[in-house]
Amino acid sequence: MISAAEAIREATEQCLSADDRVYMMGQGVADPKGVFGTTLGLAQRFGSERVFETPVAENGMTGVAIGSALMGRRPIMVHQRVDFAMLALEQLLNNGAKMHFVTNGEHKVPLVVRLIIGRGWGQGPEHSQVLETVFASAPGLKVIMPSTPYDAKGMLIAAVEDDNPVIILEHRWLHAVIGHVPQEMYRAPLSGQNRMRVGDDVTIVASSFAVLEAMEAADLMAECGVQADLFDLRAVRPLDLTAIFESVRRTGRLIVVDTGWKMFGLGAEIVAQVTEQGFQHLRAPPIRLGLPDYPTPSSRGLVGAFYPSSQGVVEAVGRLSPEWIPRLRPAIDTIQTRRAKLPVDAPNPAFRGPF
Amino acid sequence: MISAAEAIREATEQCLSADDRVYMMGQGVADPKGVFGTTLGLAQRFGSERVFETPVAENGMTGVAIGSALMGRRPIMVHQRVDFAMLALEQLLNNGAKMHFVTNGEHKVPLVVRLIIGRGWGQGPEHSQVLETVFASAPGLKVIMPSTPYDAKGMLIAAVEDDNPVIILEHRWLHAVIGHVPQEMYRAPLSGQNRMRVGDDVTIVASSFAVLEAMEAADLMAECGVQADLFDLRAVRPLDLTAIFESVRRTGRLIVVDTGWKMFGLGAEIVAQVTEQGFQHLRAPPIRLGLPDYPTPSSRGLVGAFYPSSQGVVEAVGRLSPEWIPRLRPAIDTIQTRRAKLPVDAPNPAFRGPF
Amino acid sequence: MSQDDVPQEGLFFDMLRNRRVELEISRRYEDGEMRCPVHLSVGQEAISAGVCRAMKVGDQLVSTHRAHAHYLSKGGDLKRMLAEFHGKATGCCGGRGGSMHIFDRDAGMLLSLPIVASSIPVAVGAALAMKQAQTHSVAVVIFGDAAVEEGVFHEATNFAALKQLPVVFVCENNLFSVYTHLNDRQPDLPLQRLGAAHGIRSLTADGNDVEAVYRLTTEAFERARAGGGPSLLVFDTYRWLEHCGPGYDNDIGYRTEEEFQVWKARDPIERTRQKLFALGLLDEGSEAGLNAQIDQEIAEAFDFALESPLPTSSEFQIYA
Amino acid sequence: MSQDDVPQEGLFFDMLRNRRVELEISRRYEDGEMRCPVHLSVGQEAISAGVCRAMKVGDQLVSTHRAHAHYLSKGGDLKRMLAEFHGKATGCCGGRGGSMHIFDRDAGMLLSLPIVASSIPVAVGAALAMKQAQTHSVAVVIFGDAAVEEGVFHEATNFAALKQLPVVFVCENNLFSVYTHLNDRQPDLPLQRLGAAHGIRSLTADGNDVEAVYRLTTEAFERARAGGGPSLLVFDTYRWLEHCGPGYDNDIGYRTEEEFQVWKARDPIERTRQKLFALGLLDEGSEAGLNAQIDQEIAEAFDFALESPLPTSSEFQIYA
Ligand SMILES: Cc1ncc(C[n+]2csc(CCOP(=O)(O)OP(=O)(O)O)c2C)c(N)n1
Ligand SMILES: Cc1ncc(C[n+]2csc(CCOP(=O)(O)OP(=O)(O)O)c2C)c(N)n1
Ligand SMILES: [Mg+2]
Ligand SMILES: [Mg+2]
Repeated sequence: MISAAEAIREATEQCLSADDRVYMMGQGVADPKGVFGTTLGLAQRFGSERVFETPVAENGMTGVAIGSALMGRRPIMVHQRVDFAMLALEQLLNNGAKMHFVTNGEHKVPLVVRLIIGRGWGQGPEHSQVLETVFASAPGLKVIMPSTPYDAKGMLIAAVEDDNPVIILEHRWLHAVIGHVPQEMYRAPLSGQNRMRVGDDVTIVASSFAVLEAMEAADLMAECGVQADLFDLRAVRPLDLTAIFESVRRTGRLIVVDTGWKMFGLGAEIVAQVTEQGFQHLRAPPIRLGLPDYPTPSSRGLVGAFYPSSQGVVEAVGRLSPEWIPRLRPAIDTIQTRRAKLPVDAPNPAFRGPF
Repeated sequence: MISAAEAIREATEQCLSADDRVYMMGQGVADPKGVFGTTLGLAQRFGSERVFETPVAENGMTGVAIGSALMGRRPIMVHQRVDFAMLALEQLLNNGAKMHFVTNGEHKVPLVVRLIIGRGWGQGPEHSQVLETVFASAPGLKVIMPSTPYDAKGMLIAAVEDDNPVIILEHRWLHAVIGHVPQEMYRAPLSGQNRMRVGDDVTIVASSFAVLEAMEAADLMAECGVQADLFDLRAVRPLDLTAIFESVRRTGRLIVVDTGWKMFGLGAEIVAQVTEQGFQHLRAPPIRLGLPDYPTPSSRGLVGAFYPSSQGVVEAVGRLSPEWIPRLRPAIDTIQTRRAKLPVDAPNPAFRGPF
Repeated sequence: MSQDDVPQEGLFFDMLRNRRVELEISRRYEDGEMRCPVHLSVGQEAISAGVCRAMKVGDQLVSTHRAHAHYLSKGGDLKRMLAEFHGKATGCCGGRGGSMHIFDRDAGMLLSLPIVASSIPVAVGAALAMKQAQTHSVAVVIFGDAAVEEGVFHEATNFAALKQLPVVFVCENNLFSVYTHLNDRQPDLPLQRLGAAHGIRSLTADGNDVEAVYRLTTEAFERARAGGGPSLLVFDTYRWLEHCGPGYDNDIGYRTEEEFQVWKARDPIERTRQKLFALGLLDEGSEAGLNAQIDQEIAEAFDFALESPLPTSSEFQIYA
Repeated sequence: MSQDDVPQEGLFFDMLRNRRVELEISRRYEDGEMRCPVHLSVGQEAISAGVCRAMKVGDQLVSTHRAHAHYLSKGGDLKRMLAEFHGKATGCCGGRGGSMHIFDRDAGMLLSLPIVASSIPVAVGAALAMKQAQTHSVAVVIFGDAAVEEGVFHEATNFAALKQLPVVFVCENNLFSVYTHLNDRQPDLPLQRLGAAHGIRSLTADGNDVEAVYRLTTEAFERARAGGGPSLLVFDTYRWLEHCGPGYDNDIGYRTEEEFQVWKARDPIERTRQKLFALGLLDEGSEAGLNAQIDQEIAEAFDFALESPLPTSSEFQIYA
């Protein structure tokens, strides 16, 4: 049982060991904090040719990574926040995503870009964006959002071995999650969902940190006799929703819980596809949860209303089937009791910032 | 009756005359071609302090525009292609979109950015992107896609007078469209749709150039006895779909025709909202049309299959109501006859490139 | 500029106030009431003091993640700043921005932005507006040594030079970007070279000598105001505390205690203090008075921040 | 380098071939069979010829929207290039890219990109890969005078200098970005200054003197191969035809016929031709032979392009 942060470090170490074309660069990858611990010791072990700091120049360094990838190297880039990659979108969405297509399949861009999603401790609107649909909008990119330590390792290894540019959206609040992670160098597929819970009452699809909220909701609802079929989306592009279509056929009810903005979010595409594919099975209009239509506020007075929560998931289930509302009351009570003990702006009470 | 390009020029001239805080900058705004004719003569009339060329530095110049807007100027920026603005997304999505929010409503960013959507004549994958959902994903931006000469002028004037950053996605193939455009300085609202045709059989929502395709389809279907309720979306953000909800309540059928990619496109959000709001009125699953999941190919051998067409719209209506398929045959025949005479990669047969 | 034109006591006071404010922030940070990142400028106070004292009403300041000292020196309101750090409705952004988005129209603090170098073209745009409106004001942008690595720095300086805009670029070179030394990010050359390449008058001075900072910036502002175009000023200095947060971090291995001690010996405040003592402009009594005055302001401001209400999210508007 | 080491005839042939190919493209463009933008290099041939002749197998070339001459000089296949312009399946990108995405693995043409300056960091990345793989190859990136205005040029050159990568930056300065003169975009300073600021050896030579181009680049490549790091080479030249498309456009008002005539008198091909005549390396007979050879290649290549099939969109794969 190790944390996702350790799992990421282990995956990177194994990739660097296994293939000397793999190298890693980014701001902080060789510093004493090692990108929240995920790169610690790697520069020492593999040397500064394989693991190195870069200038603060996201666009240029992304181009450098792509150029080296075209020549057969396998770069892993890291940005400490998704937000910083906004400077590199031309490189990623054009040269990264389109190169294979435009060269008639000749060029490959085996690039991995780890982008960390910030949250909490007042870091505010420009250090906590998710932007998953911005990346997902580009045909040619792969975009993944692992939520478990198992996937954090296995999908990273698969991404490094994949011949396409893979964007990993890695939630900072998931780094601390502990889970079973095999020691060997295994791969987890870069598409398809994980089924986190099996049920026939309602299909819930969540991604990244929202999976934890949905899990808490699903566990408590199960105690109330409402069984959710819960999916961790994992992979945003390519987007294979076959399992979800199947689930909705059974449950007739769909809730999508996004980690990013709801408007023009992942949920829109998922709801649209499910409606197109399984319209006749839907018993109620699907519900999307996600961030409201404004930037992340800094104050702890404001973030409570900003982030979707397990309570919101339970309430959404109640909206889908009002007859269950009384039954779901204990779930909401439990959540409220638990939450009252937790800080609204930190992953746990021990967290004392600054980031 | 003037072209949309002339309408844009006229609107800009009136804005520059009416308010000396308005200025215009961009690559080509003062050159002999005047951004496809849309800025011709303005530098001569208003001088190089008001209308000027810039270095080729989209990110920096966008920051400059924002800084001047914070100080009360009202810049109009132009990029000859949407694609070039990919370099400026950090400025637009952070400083442009979030400034008003983050300063607790104190700062305003009265910025207009005209982005021209390229198409055809083999210009390929990096000169013909639409990226409407990338812009629309950011709360705080306004995003519009005028399709008529009337809106081209009226929405530009409204955008210049608006105190928010407004992104105008302006399709190059619409520049040549002729229409009625009042001479005076009028405003067209920056939200809400235009109803282009009234009908009870199917609701069609199209944006930008796709409106022309949808209109051709709707006109010909009307002759076949299928009456479409056709909306020109016009405004992507804020997105007020009230009229469309009302329409779907009547028709029970929805088709969305995007000018950009279908995956994670506008259609996803529209279908999701319509499903959420009017689920019980839908008689069939909504259909989305848009660009397929690959970059724009250059060759005329490939673009035919790439762009959604009026024929595709008619066929989609047939999929919604298979019983109408025989009736719709003449519409498809007419379209095919017409199309056979038109180039697949140019707005009209006289077009001889290069752009 | 004669010796008399330098507001020695004002500069000293600014630095002292910044130091005492930030040390108090550092001390109280553990309480967990300031729940946002803080980037302290302890050790770097000479730059903000020297630059901001040289500014006039109407001039606009643009800053980065490390904005506290800039804001306070520019005449910012300590109460509104601390309230912002506490996430309170009375903060300068109503709690929406936190420490990295300090903004205050009244103080002439146009904005500060946490994305490295993102603010630089915005300042150039402010200068363009000033030129268009013929205000004879100046825009000033302060940024770190990493910001010049971002392309947008070059795009902005090129345009400022091309149009000869009234903007002064101030680089606080503290040798590090987070824990990464300049030598891991740039060839070993003086930072001024980068402004010079764009045709911008580029000068440097000791960033721990507040008088030198003040003189250089005053001259650059006068030049800009007279239509003489932009300047780049590079001031070398050193951050005493960790990159982000309240503590010291010389132990974690990215820099040495020796290096820190060398720079500590160049403490800009102590240097000015000794000068003022020598000039007879300060004695132990008046110094104690200043400290008391500042500490009282600090105490009151913290009280204000702690007592202010949290904002509520009921009336968000994203559009003007 | 002695006079003998310069492959005079090869350089002349390259330039001549480029010129005749592009004039034929220009002549045939009206037919409407090449349905894509074309950015011709007529008048600028000395740079591509001089640079590419100095390259070796394994070296990689990276280019822009104005890539034809670069591609052909680098040993590109005229048939595959023209087929690409005709949108044919036999084109070097199978018709997917058009004229602004010329790419050819066999020719060592790593890529060309239509977004200004976007290719510059990619070339630096190729050089990084070469250094990592210890191949002793060199990456070369050719770009225009506008590309240095994009921030990414600076980000890329800084990194190349920092890591002393084997990359040569070649700037074709033809004074214009589309119809906008350098003076409307940058302060009036030599372009080399920008490389120098990043600690990169930066030199210039007459871009219409193919021998000068060849000598300077040969030396820069040798230096890079020997681990001496990057160079920036600036070559002044002039584009004779319109920015994009087949025609002349001195009449539309962004430049004067006189300016054009001055540059036309410096025709790089005519200069070399006279030199070869004087050296006895060329006479009217052999020249006619070259022209005939080239014209035959051109005719065959156009036939190939015209006869090749259009691609079909049945089997698109966006993933490798
Ligand atoms: C575009 C971008 N990249 C990375 C970061 C992360 N970051 C925050 S502060 C900082 C250090 C910047 O160093 P410098 O400009 O020298 O300022 P200093 O912190 O030393 O005052 C970095 C890299 C960021 N905020 N923005
Ligand atoms: C980022 C970006 N901005 C604008 C353009 C439009 N554009 C295409 S070619 C060109 C001219 C570039 O000039 P230069 O680099 O000097 O090359 P030249 O055409 O003179 O060879 C411009 C501005 C573009 N392709 N990419
Ligand atoms: Mg620094
Ligand atoms: Mg040029």
